[in-house]
Amino acid sequence: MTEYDVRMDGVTKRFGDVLAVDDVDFEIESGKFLTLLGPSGCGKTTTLRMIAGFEEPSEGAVHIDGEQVNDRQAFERDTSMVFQSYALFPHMTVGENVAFGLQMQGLPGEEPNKGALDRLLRRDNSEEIRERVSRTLELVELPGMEDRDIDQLSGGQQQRVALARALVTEPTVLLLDEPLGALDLKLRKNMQVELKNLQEELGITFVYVTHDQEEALTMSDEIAVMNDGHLEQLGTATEIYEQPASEFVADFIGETNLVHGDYATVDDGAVLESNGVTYRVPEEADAEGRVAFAIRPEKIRLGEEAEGLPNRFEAEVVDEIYKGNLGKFEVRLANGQDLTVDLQITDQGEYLSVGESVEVGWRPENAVVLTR
Amino acid sequence: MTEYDVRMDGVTKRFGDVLAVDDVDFEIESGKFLTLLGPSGCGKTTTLRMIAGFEEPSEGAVHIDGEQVNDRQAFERDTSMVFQSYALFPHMTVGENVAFGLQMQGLPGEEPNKGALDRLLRRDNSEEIRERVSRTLELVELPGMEDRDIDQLSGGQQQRVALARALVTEPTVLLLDEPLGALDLKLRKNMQVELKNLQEELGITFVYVTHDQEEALTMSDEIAVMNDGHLEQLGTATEIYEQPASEFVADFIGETNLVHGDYATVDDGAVLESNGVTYRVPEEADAEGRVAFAIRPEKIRLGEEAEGLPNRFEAEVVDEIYKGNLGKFEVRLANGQDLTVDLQITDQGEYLSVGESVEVGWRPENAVVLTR
Amino acid sequence: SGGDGGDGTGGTTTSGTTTGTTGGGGSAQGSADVRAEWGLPDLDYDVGDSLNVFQWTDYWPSGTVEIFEKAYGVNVNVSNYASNEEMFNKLKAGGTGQFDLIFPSDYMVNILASQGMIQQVNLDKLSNFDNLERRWIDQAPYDPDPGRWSVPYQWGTSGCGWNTNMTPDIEYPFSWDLMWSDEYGGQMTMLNDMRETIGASLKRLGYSLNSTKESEIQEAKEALIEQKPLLTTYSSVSRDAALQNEQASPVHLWSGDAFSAYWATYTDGESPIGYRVPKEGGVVWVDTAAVTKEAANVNAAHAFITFFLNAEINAKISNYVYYPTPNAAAKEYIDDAALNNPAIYPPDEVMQNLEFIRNIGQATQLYSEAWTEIQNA
Amino acid sequence: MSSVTVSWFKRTRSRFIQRFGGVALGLEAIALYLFLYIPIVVMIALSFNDSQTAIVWKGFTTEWYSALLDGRAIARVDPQAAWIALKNSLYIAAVTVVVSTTLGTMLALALDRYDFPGRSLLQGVTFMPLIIPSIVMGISLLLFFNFVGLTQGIGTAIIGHVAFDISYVTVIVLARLSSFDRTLEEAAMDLGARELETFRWVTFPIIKPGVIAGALLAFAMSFDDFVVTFFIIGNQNTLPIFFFGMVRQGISPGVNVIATVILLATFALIALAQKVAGLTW
Amino acid sequence: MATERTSGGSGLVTRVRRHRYVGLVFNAAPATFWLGVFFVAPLAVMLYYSFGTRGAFGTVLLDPEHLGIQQYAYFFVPDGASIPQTIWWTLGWALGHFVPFVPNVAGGEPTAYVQLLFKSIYFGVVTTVFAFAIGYPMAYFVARKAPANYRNILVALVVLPYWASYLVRVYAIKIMLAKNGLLDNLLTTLNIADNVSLLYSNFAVGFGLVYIYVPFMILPVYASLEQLDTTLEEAAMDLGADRWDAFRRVTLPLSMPGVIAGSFLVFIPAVGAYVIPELLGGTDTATVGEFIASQFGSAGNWPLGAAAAFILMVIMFLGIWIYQSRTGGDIL
Ligand SMILES: Nc1ncnc2c1ncn2[C@@H]1O[C@H](COP(=O)(O)OP(=O)(O)OP(=O)(O)O)[C@@H](O)[C@H]1O
Ligand SMILES: Nc1ncnc2c1ncn2[C@@H]1O[C@H](COP(=O)(O)OP(=O)(O)OP(=O)(O)O)[C@@H](O)[C@H]1O
Ligand SMILES: NCCCCNCCCN
Ligand SMILES: [Mg+2]
Ligand SMILES: [Mg+2]
Repeated sequence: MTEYDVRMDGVTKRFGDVLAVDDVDFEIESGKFLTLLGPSGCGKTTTLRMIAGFEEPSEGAVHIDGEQVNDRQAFERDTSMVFQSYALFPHMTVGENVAFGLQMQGLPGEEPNKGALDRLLRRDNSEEIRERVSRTLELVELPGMEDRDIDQLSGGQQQRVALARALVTEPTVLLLDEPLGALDLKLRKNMQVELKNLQEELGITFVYVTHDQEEALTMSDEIAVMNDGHLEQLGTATEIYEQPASEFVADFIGETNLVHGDYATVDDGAVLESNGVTYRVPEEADAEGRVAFAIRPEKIRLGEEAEGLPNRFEAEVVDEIYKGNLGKFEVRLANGQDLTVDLQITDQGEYLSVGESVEVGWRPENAVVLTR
Repeated sequence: MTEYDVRMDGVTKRFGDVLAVDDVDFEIESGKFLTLLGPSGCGKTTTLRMIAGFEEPSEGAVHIDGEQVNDRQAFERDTSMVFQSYALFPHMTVGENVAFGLQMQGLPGEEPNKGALDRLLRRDNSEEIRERVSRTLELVELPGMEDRDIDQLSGGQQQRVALARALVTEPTVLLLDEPLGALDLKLRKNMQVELKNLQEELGITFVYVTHDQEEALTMSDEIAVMNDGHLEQLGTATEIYEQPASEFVADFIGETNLVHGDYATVDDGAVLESNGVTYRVPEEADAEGRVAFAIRPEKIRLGEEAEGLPNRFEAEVVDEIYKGNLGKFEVRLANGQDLTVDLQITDQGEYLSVGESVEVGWRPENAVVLTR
Repeated sequence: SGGDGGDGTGGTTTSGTTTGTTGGGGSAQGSADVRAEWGLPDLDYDVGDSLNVFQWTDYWPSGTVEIFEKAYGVNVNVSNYASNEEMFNKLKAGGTGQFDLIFPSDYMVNILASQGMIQQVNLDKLSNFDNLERRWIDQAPYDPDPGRWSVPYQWGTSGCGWNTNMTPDIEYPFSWDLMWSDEYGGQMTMLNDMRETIGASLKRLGYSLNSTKESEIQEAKEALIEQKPLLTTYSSVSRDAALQNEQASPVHLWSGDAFSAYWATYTDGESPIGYRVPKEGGVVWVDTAAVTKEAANVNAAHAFITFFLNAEINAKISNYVYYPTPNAAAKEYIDDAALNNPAIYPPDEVMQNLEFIRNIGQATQLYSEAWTEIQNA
Repeated sequence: MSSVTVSWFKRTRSRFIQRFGGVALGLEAIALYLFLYIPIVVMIALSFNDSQTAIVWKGFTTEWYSALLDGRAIARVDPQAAWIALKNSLYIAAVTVVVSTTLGTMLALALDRYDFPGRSLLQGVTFMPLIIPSIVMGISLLLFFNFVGLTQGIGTAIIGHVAFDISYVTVIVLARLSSFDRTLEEAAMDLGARELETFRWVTFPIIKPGVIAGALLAFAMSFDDFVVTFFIIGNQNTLPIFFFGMVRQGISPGVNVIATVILLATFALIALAQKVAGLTW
Repeated sequence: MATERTSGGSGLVTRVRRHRYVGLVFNAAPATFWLGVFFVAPLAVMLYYSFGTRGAFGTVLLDPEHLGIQQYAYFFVPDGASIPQTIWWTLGWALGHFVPFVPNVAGGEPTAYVQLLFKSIYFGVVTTVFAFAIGYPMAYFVARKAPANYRNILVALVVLPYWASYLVRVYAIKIMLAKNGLLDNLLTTLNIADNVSLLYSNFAVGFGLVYIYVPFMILPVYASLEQLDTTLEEAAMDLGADRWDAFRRVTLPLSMPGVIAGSFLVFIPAVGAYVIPELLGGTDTATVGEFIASQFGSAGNWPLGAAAAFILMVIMFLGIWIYQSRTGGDIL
């Protein structure tokens, strides 16, 4: 066993003129949960499909479990995929769906001489297969559902069957392409938790595709943010959220206030001048000239809490949106700069209204300077 | 002009055995934004369709603009509907779609002698119609798109055309049935803001159907929460969120911690005993015996902040989910009661971890006692 | 409708039971009992086990072929046609090998022979050839010399039939004008047969029905086009049923069909059906059996000819189709009512007025074109 | 403005449609169903008519059916010939279905799965037999067989039937394939199935209803074909050809009886096919 | 664990097996061969024959001196007419004949065959119009008005006769229309007409064509109506359209694909019909289909028949091509 289950090595994929994946490098440690996150069309699915073996890279190499697998076909790779549409075989029962992979593998050790033709002519249903199917169905909390038809299942149950079918062959890597995309919000949240638990329990490597940043933050050990075919940033959820490497990442993950201006170092740190206002920002080695800094709405303090903070300004509330658990305020600084501030409503009634004057402030450490 | 644009008066609708809408009463003030909110199948669409004139009430009366309209057909009512599926006419261009309503009305005052037959034989394309179509398309930020085909538009653009088509006839009431349901999250959020702005700008009465509570909280002047055909609660967003009238409402809107127990009044207020723990709760006239109280996750304080609060308990963190802007903690009290606590991450790095002991507390005023 | 020359086409396959104990040659095959029952000869040649026959629609009573099949152990496949032209073109299209035995009328025998589509009959294989009346053998202008190409099967005339229930006022003698009279518009039919129908028109105009003059043919064509609106359809098949069921009258048809209808409606010594050849005269014809050029079962074809030349069989057929038989030996089994009916066996003075249709060579083209135009007018 | 001004004309028209539209359409539909079924019912009824002429009702008899069972002719219609024609029809249809379903399904797969130069041409040629008048197809085959010197018979009929049935099968299977979710195949491969296994266990079972529907239609088209067969079958008969000859001779009780039997036999066959196919779907 | 299955033999075999066109050739070749040899080649032979000349007694002369376009000329050009005259006569006649109130201003008539062609097309159009007129309301009823749980049965009832032999159904019509048949008796009883012979007439042919082909109209129209989103109609009414306007402006145009498909499915076989006019028609109902058939039957003029068949086919394709290029739509 190598340290890395999956390694992408300068992988590029072109469809005709379209550059779908552009020189992507990453490695996934055995047993980790990696999420590919990015907007629609950024190449997430294509990346996953190259790992699964449905697409061949135009350039670069895909390694699984230490071996270069570029010219192995899907059925020769030790990965399993959970499709967004589930892709359950509609003409088979739950049990048959889950058993399919085992039967196709011809269950090594059992009836070893069976050739492809044999398997073609009949599917086998030995005791061992039955056993493993039933165990896997228990794992996904569908015990005893073997004989159900697929169309008798709810969306969430189908999701679990798809999972069971992928898990039963005990793949080295499980690939999941927006597996929860078709579920409604409530179910989706539940399944997020369950999936994460399952992954921790089984210790299987997960490569998970989503365009939902909240999902990514909640579930992943590591997140690979993709944009337009290339990898923008690779890191843990906290790294990605709190230390975004680019404006794209800052903007794509969570909400943020971006302020563009001129960066300069001063005695006791660094500042950014924008529109006549000087903001204190953390020092950033690469920064120079026109850059930006990002400050999250929940990191901005209002009123008394803003007192004594290095960045502190008079502002006016120009819009408010009530969200129940929090209030979202649009405040305008004297220089016309608009900032969004999130205020958790920790006590009933506590609220600001449009037109009110208010002090805003934040710690420079809570902001990030972005050079690209 | 009457004060109320729409009034539902004991309206009931049965489909065979199914009681889809059950004795619903409400009124919508002119120019207000009312949202019908509730789980799937609770009767929202049916209510809306009775206002539009697609369904006749089995009992009760629908009033629009002061007139009882029960036996007016849809085309005789001064309402316009925006459908979830948009229901754009696929065989017409954007301009033709928007012009349709004007053509059908025969533009009163213009070409007054033209009979129905005339219009039937040729579509009319008078200057005024062209003018109004183009103005309305500008309003929804699709200027000059008259000649586009419907299938050349993105989902968001189609949504705007549907809106323009409904607005162009200047209806008294605009009815919207989950108009954003088919859009993705980002677009949906943008459109929420735009719709709300448009409504305020035009001063048209909106009746808006959604099952998304966040959307309802963000947009509405008033929210009518429906459940199983009947009206559970009618009120402003704050009323609904902070003073839910029932467990159903508390649970359906936002996240909440529900604790069941026995209510009792004591000298200086009221308490609820549950599982050996006594919680201080606000007094509630109707309450007696076994009831419940609800406390929102963001209203619970942790650590030092909990000090000195009337409700204050030792707890252990049993789960944590990182959401970027906030941490979601599952804490367990000594009596086994689990509570969800939301903590806004106002400073980088600040965080709790699983297993840690922590104090939790909240003000009784922040909880609500629910008798049903 | 006016279209295809072959209503009744496509025929029906009568056939079935190979009773034949498949055995050696000659009469060893088939059932001697059946042969004895009908007085059929044993044959001294190997008949083979199948035979493809192309025959006019409804030209023998059902069961006839089965007797042959049983007697000689041959499986017979029969297809039907409704006009000589249809039969001819079917052979052209599919090859003469499709059928062994066909039943062309007089002029068509000549055409087929000249086109090399039939072969000579081997008289040695026909032990009862002499059953035929001499006149049908000696006076067969259509049968090319030398040799013998065809064996007469039945003969008859073409004329007009009527049903007095529909048209009580028709009285013989009448002219071909009958078929052009407005009075019967919408209830008449003419034969769906190029030479017959153009022939009738020629006769009415006083020309020979074998005219090769373009102008005469044109004139006949115009007359037929003029007549068209008066007709319900052109048809050569089930004319007996049409008369009998009062679906058409008067009807241009072959004599046998008229008498089928006559006898079917015959009660208390009378029948509403009448038949006559108009006074200008008309067609006398003889349908014959011929063996195709590429016949695969030449012996079986000869066996079948021998079969229908048999007096009893031939009479059985004649008594069913009500056509006069050319078979002298058969006459003793023929119903007297038929034999004595001058409309079936016309007296000589009538015969003198009648003409055979003849092979008129290249002029056939003129007829074909006229016929196509008539049908599509 | 308080309510939309709607012309009296429109309001009344709309009310009128609302009130009577459904009924009027219903009556029209009933009339059309009668139009479709009355002739057939009358035809069947008259097959029990105790009359030689078969048109005017003279009384009830099952005489014609006993005649049929005994193999006796019914007013010139020879049951023996009908059985042989039936046998030929079944034989031709059976062979045609097997060949055309196989070839048609394969062609559909090729058209669905591959993009290649000439694809739209091939697709056009595939659809052509469906839109070309039958008579053109029959004539061209007749001339072709004549040209190459093939003797016409059952064999040439089968060739012709396959030529048009391929199109029916292909079109139907293509429709099925267009709704086929290709990720199912990927899922199978991902689970270790090779190409043939994937086809055997996933692709085929899922498109099977389409294949069966195509086969059923192909059967019906072959079994019922008259025009093409008429020109290319030589001296043989199929049921439609036999029947065409009968019908041209006019209306007779025998034709009614045979027609009724054909009708019931076809329905029985279809019912059976549906049942068998239904079980395997 | 690594339980991969390795593919045997990597080299040439694998590469060939994996080549993109292997599956294509394997799957497409047999049917392509069949269609090429037994469909396309026969059409080519037919085209070839159509340039031949008929000899006496139906022989076909295909030697160079007899090859030419004479059949087409014979088909299109009236005796002694020049090309412009032919066109003028044909157009003038067609206008005068089929367009109400327009007299035939041309000085002559087109050939009988062109007239026949027009007549067949006219039959096709009339059949299509009738099939639409009676089929559309019924399809609408089944798709929209009938209770949903009866819908499948109602559709099945439309399809059912289609499974019954086509000839049996034509025969049934023949019985209906025969003299003294059901319709005759009905008309007599109702005192509308007496003893009318409905069979063997244009009426009978039209009746038969509509009877046989109306399901081909109903089914596609039903399919397009059934999948049509009813909220579109509601949207129209919401915007001020009354029920008729909503139908006329929204439902009808959106069901047009079904109507068009149905129209082609009815029109094509109706124009080429051979069996129905043959069995139900009288002396004046000849159609191109019958004409072509008779050229191969009693008339024995193969080249002319082949030319007519080719002309018929070209006209069909022209119609479809014009439709498709104007709308970009597919008919099937
Ligand atoms: N088979 C293909 N042929 C041509 N272009 C393709 C193909 N598959 C993907 N692409 C293109 O490659 C780019 C990346 O596609 P991909 O499906 O990987 O995006 P994605 O990140 O999964 O997006 P989504 O979130 O919408 O699923 C897109 O521009 C897409 O249009
Ligand atoms: N035409 C109908 N016939 C019978 N039952 C109906 C009909 N329309 C609605 N119902 C039933 O009435 C109830 C309310 O339906 P309605 O469509 O109003 O719910 P909803 O709140 O809009 O739900 P959703 O959020 O899923 O759209 C449901 O139980 C539904 O099944
Ligand atoms: N029903 C069979 C009638 C045969 C008549 N043959 C006549 C040929 C005349 N040319
Ligand atoms: Mg994707
Ligand atoms: Mg709804």
